[in-house]
Amino acid sequence: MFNIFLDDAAALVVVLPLLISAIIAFMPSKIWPWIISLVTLVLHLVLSLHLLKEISISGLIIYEFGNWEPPWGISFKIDGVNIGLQLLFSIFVLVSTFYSRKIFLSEIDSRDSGKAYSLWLLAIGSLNGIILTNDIFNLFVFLEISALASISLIALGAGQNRKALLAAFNYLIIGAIGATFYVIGVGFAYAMTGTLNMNDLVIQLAQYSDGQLAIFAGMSFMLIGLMVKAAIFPVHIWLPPAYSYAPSAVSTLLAALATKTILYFFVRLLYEVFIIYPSYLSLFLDFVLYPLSLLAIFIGTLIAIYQDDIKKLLAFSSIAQIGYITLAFSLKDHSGITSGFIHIFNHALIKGGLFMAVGYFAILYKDRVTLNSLRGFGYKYPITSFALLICGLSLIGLPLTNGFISKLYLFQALYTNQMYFSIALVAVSSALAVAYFWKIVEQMWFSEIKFKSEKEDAYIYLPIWIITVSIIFFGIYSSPIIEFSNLSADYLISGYQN
Amino acid sequence: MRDKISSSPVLSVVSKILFAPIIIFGLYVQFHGDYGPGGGFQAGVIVAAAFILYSMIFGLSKGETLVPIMINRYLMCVGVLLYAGVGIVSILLDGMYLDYNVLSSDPSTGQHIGIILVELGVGITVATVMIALYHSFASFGEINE
Amino acid sequence: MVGGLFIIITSQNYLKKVVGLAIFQTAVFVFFVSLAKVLDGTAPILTKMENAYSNPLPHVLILTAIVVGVATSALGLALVLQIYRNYETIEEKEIQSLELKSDKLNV
Amino acid sequence: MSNSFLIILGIITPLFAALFSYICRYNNNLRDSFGIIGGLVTFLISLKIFHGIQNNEIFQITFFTLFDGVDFTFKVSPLGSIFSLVASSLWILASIYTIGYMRGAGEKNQTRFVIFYSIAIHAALAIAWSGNLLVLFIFYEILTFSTFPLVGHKQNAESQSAGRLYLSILVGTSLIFFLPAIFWIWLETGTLDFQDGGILINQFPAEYLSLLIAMLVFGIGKAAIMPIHRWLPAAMVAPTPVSALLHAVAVVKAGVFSFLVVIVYIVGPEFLLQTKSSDWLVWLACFTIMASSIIAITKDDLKTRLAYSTISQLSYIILGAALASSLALKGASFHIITHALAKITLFFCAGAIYVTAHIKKVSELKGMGFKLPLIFFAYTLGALSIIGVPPFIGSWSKFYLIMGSIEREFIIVAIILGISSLLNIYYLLQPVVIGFTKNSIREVKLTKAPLTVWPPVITGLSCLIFFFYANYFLNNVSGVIVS
Repeated sequence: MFNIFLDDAAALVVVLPLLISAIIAFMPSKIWPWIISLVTLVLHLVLSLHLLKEISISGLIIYEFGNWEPPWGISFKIDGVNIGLQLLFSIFVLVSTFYSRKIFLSEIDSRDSGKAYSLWLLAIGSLNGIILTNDIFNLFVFLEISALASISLIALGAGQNRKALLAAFNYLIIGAIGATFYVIGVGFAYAMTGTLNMNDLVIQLAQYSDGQLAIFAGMSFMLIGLMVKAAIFPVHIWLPPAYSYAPSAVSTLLAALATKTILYFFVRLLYEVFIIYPSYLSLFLDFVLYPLSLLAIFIGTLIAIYQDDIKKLLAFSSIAQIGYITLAFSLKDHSGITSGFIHIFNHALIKGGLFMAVGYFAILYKDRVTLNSLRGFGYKYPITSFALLICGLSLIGLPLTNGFISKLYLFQALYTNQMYFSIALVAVSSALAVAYFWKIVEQMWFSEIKFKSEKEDAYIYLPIWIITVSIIFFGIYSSPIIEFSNLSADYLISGYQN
Repeated sequence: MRDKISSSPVLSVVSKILFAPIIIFGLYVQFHGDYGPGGGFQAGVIVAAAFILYSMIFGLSKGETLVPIMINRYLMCVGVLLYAGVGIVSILLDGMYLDYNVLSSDPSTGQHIGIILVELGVGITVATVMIALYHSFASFGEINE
Repeated sequence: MVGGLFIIITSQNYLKKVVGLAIFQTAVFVFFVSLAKVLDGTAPILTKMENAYSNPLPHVLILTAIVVGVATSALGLALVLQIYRNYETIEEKEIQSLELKSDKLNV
Repeated sequence: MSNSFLIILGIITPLFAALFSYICRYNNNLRDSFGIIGGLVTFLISLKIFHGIQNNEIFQITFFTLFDGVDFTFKVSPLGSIFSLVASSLWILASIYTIGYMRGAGEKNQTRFVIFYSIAIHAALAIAWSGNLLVLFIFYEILTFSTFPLVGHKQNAESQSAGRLYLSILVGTSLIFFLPAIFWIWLETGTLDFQDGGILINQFPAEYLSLLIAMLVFGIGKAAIMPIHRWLPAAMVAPTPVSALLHAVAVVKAGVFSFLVVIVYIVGPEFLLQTKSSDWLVWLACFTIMASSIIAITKDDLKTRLAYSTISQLSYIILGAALASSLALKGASFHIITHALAKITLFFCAGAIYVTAHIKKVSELKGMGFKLPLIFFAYTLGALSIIGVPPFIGSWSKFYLIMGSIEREFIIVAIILGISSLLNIYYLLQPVVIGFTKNSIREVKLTKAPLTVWPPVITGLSCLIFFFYANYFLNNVSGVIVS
């Protein structure tokens, strides 16, 4: 019985959350939506593990919906590139769902909890769809579903601060423009090739080997659209308010996974499809993505230093970290792609952990967490504070944490590409990261203020510590992440050579 | 406010006359979608248009008695579940997700069954969502009071 | 298309922004549909005669895109309503000045 | 007891001391005693390892692999055995002194202070025994972070800004220069292990060696070479035991030790001598020596004056490393010990004067020499040792450094060392002279704090005594460097 479902694991990891989301949408109960979501995501994890097993045997799964062969039907593709991400995704959503319950309870109206979890699962399912889909139009659909779900979730933060509405609205407008740009690009590509399937697209595009203006225009539209969605500098402006005014659990999910999945698709598009126009690709990477990444790293870090609101600070640091990832991806070689994937993994964990901890503080403080409000938290809430400290040190990139591994491989990639200027810039900006992170630590431990404290809640600090321990674990025993990233880079590069 | 909409007799009579044909037309589009232009999206909107027209003419509360909000909400979910359920059933019958061929012994009949069920799900969802949208936007001003 | 984008960027009114977005998206849909048109094509209905027919796939895609667009507009409008409920205005400048005031009060 | 177990025990003992201090935080006497006990245990272990190294035993333990070619490993080098001996022995005295000082000055948050003091010692020991450059870096950072609470201990605006400066310079430089330098070495050679004679020779492009040396010397901000010395005077706002820790026991010593280790075991003196890549550093070190000596003269605050003296003394060690001849390296290694002993004496005295008489400024010391004879006696011993007057231990290292500079035919450097000694005489002995001038300016009420008086006397006397046992240490150093 169960085996029947396992065979279709590829579809079910996406369909299951969407299906359950419909079931729990109008459930009046306060706790059942959470339990059902949790069970769903455990199943989700089982399915992902099954996919991992399959991939380790066969190396490639193409799942055709309704048995329609590509290029007609929509297909999902799971191979070495995305299996690692899928696994990370599965584990992280489970942990953050576990974490989300108490947060939602205190931040939103408990009558809405069914709706909130419905949207939550909707976002999870569609983000997972982005990871798996092999169809450029289907991607647009998932992109929009996830955007709409996360916008609604962000707007739920309005109970805390009405600015959440403005943030959500801006995200909606900018996001929709991005998505529409992407669709225009898809239109161009479809007009030229008559296909939407990514593998087929490569084959069809090959006939225009010299490249045509229409194709280049289409490619540019698609890339710009995705850049908006992935919050690559300078089209990142929607991200900081959206992340910082959303309910804390939502910020956790979005910061850790939303931009990462889109970045993943972005790089897949670059290296799997557009690679057949090497001159265009290197033009884009060298003269657009590379300088933008450097700017993102530098400006993101600088702005973060001057933030007073902790969630905003973390959001701007995300901009800088996305810059690291795109910098790595702009290097065009195996080491660069590997280090980009490594940082996707590591940054997802780090930012997830940081947002979880800060979200908990927000609940304890019952207001937005600013630097001042953190005074003495280190003494009052030592368990969470210590987790925050470790995550932060990892963000800076100190050894024995996974942030260091990211940095090591990024340096290696830059070094093999002889980009010494970038090395210097990355080094400087990681030192600046100390500045903004240390401001937090200083407030937490080195200024005391008397206030009534509550006991820390194990339901909340347990997931935080799971993330924190994994940060240390992957800092010491880094080979799983490195191997997955290597695998991803291998697949992308080998596609390029064929 | 909600029942004070003064409708002229012309409007109310015309809408009463039109109500049933619109729904019939919606159903036609719905089931025609199997082998011609049409389908759940369009049909759903047309059916919803009938209900929305009714609400516009006779006021929101009348509209709500026609389609109670709770039932509307459940129908939304039922539509999605119908769609997804077909997929799950096809998996249970050892096919791919949404693989209609296995729904019946004859693949072509299977395709018919599958597409009709799926489109029905789509239609129900679209219609109910449209009605819900209209109701929630139209009733906006009253929540403040 | 450009007109829609222009409205989104320049207008100060959130409602107008949503409308601009809708125009922008619709323009793209039309672009898609125009791709599908085959010269002298008919509707893609199976008939006995072998006809040149328009490519139906873009229509299907656009159907999906329209649904997405509707959802986006609906959500956008809902947000505008919520903003109105909270701020009692949907003019960007007024909201910004309101926010500046409340920030000053907090500090 | 196996050798690897000794290393683990030595490294975790300070952590246990910190843990027990926390557990017994409500019983002040018990809490503070753990520092002394931990100091004794680590001192014995260091001593055993020190003897083991002399008998050519190998102390090594590997835990796990961090990434290709780099393990998390500890391996005691002869240089490291000396540093650990210095750090652990001075920890005992510093713990005793801390008790006297903290209670005498009535500081708050003493438990936090004791805990982080122990953690800092832990990091210093781990630096001393680290088996490769990355492990060294890890504990270098831990040392920085663990001393931050000590520097900012008073939690007022002044100490907070000092703490920020301290942290931003040390962590900033290490992340901007030191870490990329480590990556660079790893990328070129594929390893980071410490090996006799260095790992860079024939592996690293010689034309970039100057750049690498620059990255290292500026990256190891704890070595406080100009222009990145600002953190050291700023950190003087901290309580005096911290200054002693910073200057003598752990922080700056860890800095120069790291640099020395890099020169000896990573770059390799021979490679340096061949390429002459570090000659520019000789002049920078000379500049630092002179400039900071001159600044020290102008400072009236005793602790600040001592801080600038430290900057100048550290540059002696960097100078020795930059010269890279065997005599100079010998002098530099030995200077770690001699300066530690002498400088901790001076800081102990400065702190003791503050606790007993509440005086910070040199100009206010008039007549104090008669009232605090023991403290001034110890101070004089320490000052003489730093100046390098023969029957004191400090004369050995200075002697070797001058010999080394002559060996490398840097005659001007030898002259500069001489001039700096003259300056030393002026600014270090001036407080003594003032102290024994009659007619004090104001009446001073003395507080009794015997625990702050005896440690400096012990260290001051040991400056004198160890002059005659210098070979005991020198044997250990010279063996490596000459080979």
